Amino acid sequence: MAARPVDEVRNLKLFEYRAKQLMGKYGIPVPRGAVARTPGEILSVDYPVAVKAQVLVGGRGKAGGIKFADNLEDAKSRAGEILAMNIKGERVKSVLLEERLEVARELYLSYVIDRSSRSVLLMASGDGGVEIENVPQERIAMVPVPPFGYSPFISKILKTAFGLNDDQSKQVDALARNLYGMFISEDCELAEINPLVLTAGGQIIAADSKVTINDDALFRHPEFSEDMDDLTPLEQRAKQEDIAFVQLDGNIGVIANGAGLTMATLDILTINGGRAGVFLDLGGTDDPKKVTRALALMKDAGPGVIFLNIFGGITKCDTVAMGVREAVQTIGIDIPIVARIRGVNDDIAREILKEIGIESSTDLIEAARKAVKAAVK
Amino acid sequence: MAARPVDEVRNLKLFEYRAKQLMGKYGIPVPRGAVARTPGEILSVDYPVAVKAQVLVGGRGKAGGIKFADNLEDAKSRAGEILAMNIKGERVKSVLLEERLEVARELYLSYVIDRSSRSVLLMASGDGGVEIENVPQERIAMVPVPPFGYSPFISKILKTAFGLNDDQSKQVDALARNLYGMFISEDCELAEINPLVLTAGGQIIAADSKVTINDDALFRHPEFSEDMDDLTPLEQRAKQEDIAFVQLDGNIGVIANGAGLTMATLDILTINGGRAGVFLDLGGTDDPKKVTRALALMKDAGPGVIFLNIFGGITKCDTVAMGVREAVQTIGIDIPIVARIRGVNDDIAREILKEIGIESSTDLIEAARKAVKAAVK
Amino acid sequence: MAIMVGRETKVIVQGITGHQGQFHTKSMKEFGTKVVGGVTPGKGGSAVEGVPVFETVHEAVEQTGANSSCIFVPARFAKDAVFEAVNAGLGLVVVITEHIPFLDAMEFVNYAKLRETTVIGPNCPGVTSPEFGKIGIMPSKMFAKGDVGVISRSGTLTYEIVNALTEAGIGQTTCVGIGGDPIIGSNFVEVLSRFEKDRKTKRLVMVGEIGGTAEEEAAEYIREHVSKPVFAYIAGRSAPQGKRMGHAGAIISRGRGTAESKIKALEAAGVVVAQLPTDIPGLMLGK
Amino acid sequence: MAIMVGRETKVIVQGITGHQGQFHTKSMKEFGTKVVGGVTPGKGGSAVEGVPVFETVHEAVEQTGANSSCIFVPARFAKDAVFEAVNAGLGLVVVITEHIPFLDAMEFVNYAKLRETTVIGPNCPGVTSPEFGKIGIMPSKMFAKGDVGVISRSGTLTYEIVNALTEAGIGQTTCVGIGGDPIIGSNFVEVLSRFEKDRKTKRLVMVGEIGGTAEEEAAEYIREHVSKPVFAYIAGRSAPQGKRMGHAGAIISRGRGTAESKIKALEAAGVVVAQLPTDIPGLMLGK
Repeated sequence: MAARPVDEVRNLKLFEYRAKQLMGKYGIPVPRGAVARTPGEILSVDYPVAVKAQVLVGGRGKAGGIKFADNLEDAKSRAGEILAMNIKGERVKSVLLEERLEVARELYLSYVIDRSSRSVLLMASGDGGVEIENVPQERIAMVPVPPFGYSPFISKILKTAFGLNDDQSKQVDALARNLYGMFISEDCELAEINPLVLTAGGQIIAADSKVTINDDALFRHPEFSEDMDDLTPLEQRAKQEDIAFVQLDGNIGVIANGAGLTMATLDILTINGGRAGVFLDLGGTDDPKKVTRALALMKDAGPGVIFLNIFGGITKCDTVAMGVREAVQTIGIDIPIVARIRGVNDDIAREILKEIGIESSTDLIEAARKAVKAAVK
Repeated sequence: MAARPVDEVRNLKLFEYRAKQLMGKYGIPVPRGAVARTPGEILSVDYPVAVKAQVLVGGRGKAGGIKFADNLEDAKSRAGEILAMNIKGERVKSVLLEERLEVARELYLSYVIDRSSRSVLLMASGDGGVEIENVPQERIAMVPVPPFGYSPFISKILKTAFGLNDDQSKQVDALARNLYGMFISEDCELAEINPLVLTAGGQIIAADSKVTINDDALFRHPEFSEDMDDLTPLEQRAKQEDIAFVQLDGNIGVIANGAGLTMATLDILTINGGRAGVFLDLGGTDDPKKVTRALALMKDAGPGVIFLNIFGGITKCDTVAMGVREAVQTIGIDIPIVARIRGVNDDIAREILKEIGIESSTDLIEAARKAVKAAVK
Repeated sequence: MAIMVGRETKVIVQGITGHQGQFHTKSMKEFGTKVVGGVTPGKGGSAVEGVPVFETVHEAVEQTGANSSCIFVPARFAKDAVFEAVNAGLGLVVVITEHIPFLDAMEFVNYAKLRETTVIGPNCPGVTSPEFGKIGIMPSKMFAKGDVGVISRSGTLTYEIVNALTEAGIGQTTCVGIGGDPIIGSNFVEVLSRFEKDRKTKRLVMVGEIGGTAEEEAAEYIREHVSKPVFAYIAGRSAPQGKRMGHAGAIISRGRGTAESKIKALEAAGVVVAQLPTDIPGLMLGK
Repeated sequence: MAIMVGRETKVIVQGITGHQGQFHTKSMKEFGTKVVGGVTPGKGGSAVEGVPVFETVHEAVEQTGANSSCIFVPARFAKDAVFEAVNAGLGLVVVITEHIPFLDAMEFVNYAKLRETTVIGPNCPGVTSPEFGKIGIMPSKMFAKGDVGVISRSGTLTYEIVNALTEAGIGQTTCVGIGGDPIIGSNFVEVLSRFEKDRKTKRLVMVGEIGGTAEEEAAEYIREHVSKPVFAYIAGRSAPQGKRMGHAGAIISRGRGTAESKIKALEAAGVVVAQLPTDIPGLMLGK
């Protein structure tokens, strides 16, 4: 089993402009707009215009990542400002220049994979906008879409939830139906429009869009390969190896197998006064080379000590040990390794590690304490 | 509730040539062919040709309804012979002239609405041909199609059931998938290919096709209105009135409300030595005019006595009585009427009937005996 | 006790503003049923027979706490109406509407099963528990409280038999008209299993018809799982066979489906099968 | 007794001719599991580890009387494999395959529910009843017969805990790895309800993780329906929050989903929650 990075499910996040391109393809009304990577790329747009930082973190507006401009020169300088920004640790690489909408009302509409109901859940509220998660539950309609597809009754629920007239309701119905079509066809994990704007002119438009694609379904959607570039180089390498890799702010590098064990390892280190700087979940593998590559990755992440915590099952302990030996002998791992090895073929594994000078324990707590001590040095 | 005609579900049977046109539209390979209503319509076809009576009853082959011809003259005279035939009471109105296939194997494939599994049931057997119902159960694959659609695994089952090579399996898979598509899109109740022919040249072709369309879904398929002409004029009138109407060979005309009560009425008459000549189920109605039209229909069917057996619920007894009075007073019903009236407003009904000289009973057995006696006279 | 309709039952009527919806809302209320709301799109905010009308089932459920629905909407909109009711989490949905396309019924029956909603019908007279209320269109007068559970594929014939039972002094716990369509939400077996578990129900009456194999399947179930005495009537002994087209039906039924087959199967399972519907009370009283 | 895997369990392996399929067929057989057949299209007629290979699940079921399946087929074919197993009427389908698209999992989980097939997984280590056998990939050595039921979202962590239990002399009735994916066939509540009914199972161990609200839902269920003592560990107390995108997740979880929320809910339901996975045996022994 491969791990999910902590509490997130596996997904590929699309930038707003990509999400809107996708929605446009499915007939969902989005504002006219253009994307630019440098101010020089901005030629002419309809003014007034909104200049929006393209980042994947939330809270962009509050951080100053959205500005407005009335003419070309203005747009270029606003874009220049935003492109120089770093929002919550994420460098802004592009801006979206978009027509400004005359907003009459802000609504909320999303589809998401819902664990509890095991369905695609539609959520809709007349109280759209950035603080939607604080709107009381009873003012958000939550409808698990029947597995047989979008059904006409949903349109009645949206009409009531949004408080729309017949014409607006028709627009919303078409939009919600198309968005569901997109969600299914593109293997989304989330498709969110917030705000969904009712303009002064009575049009319904997706003013901001968030879309994530289910990573495991990417084999059906090769066209998203270009959208992978929000990962750091190390993260990208990890992804290619099918290794869950998360960078943290401590100095112990954790290598474990399985999401649960990986998280439990963090818990044990924390309780014993240590802090992980990176963790790396081998998942299930029978390939020593994968382990070797994981160690190379860990070396480049540069923690103070590596804590190897393996409970052998699918991933046999000797497989891991062979991979470690290969890494030590060919790449050269200059960081101390503390190992805790249990499970299938742990005796063989301990022998192999001993040969290359790594003492291993069977006791989890004992090993964790040793790793914490080594990290403090 | 409306009744189904005895043990049949509500359906519209298509003639073979119509079924094949429909299948062709969905990409299912059918033999080249042309339909003719008179020998004169036959111009030129590919010889040798099969001339096939277009009837809806089974056992056409044994009854001589399929003949072969090697040239135009031959085809015309064979067609003339068949067009003069009456097969199991059904007059032949048209013939289908079809290329003769070089048959290597005869297979069986069908989809049908299945009550037990509440699904569209696929049935397939390598032992196709006319006697398929006598093939042992274990040699017929029965697969309830998942409600989410035709699934790839079905193709493997068909390959095994039919004993096909890869190329044949591909053909059958496409055919079975398309046939399922047709079944759903056209609201079929049955879509059967028997035999499904594997030709000497390795082609898979639907040699004979039976399709019935679910009557209740005809509002979605107005194009089938032209296919209604296999009904007798009385049946057609009944259908328009939403009255279940079946002609039998006795001389008591039964009018009842509800399929179950109608059938129970036949049972009671039979046990008491009577035989129904026609029965007519009013279904649920609150319109006296429908009752009047039902009596007009019954008059034209011409039984020796009319046995009116009503248990009032949705259909109130006084509604029925008013309809009867209207029929007696305006159309003039010259056949004796024996009435048994129970349920909602039966007292009012009995008064109304009394006014027009019809004595009614509340006791079912007593009334049935009276009707049988009247019929014998 | 009873099955399906009990003390906690709160009903909404979908299609309440139509002719049938209005009439039967009144009748259900008069029978003592808690009809708490109705749904007709475009008529939200109005009232029928003192019952508030809502735009959506979700709204009706939120406002009234309804747990059951009775559906009268026209056939072409019925599928969506059932979907809406199931989606809103109702426990019991009674579909009175007739002439619903098979594929529509199949879809809503499947959806209901997925979401653990019991569907009765379509094309059925509904469910009546003389002690607690009725959901559907059964004539109110004929019932009496008692210990007999009635399950029937036929509408009018049910009335005939229930009426005969009541006249003979035999009351009922619940009468369930499962509907005569090929695709129905709850079949004999499913309703039998509920009656078997219901302590108040001591005896069962089952009304079948020719066609399909539901009675044969019920017989098998009765033999293995039903401890209570069952009395049955199968309509259509003397009805003619329909003109069947194709072989598919014959393959499925394999000789079953006739009155003879059903009666034989039921008798083999220990069921007392009446020759005429009106014979049932006498058989129950041991006459 | 045990749950899911018992004396009557007969397993087929879908994808038996692959590397994993072969390896675990051997391991399951060695553990005493009745592996009666395998399925790999195109390889019908061959044999793996003395087990006959069939072209289709239907054929395998007909020939061997199998009632359970263990699925190793690659992710992109997994949905169809589960559909086939469900269609063939199997009672239990264990899906080992990882990286199955959510929508595929959703569809087969729905289909299985409709046809009353229990699905465990996907992305799970399977089910092991030390007394009767194992379906899946759990290492065989660590189990011991006993009275504890184990349910876990995590694979390796389960091994860690089961191993610790066995070393402490605490045996198991059944260990169920429900899988870590968002969409799984059987969740905590569904497996808890089975353990609650199983007479041999006296105590329960539940291993959860941060993310989703399954543990909170389990806590609610335990409070109302589980009479047996439950011991739990929730992994991820000190794991960082992922970068969440959009508001949808926050609307659904409403503050739940964290280790704190889960632990609080479980403790409120009377569950003993361990700080570390290795603490569980001690807590069970009252140390």
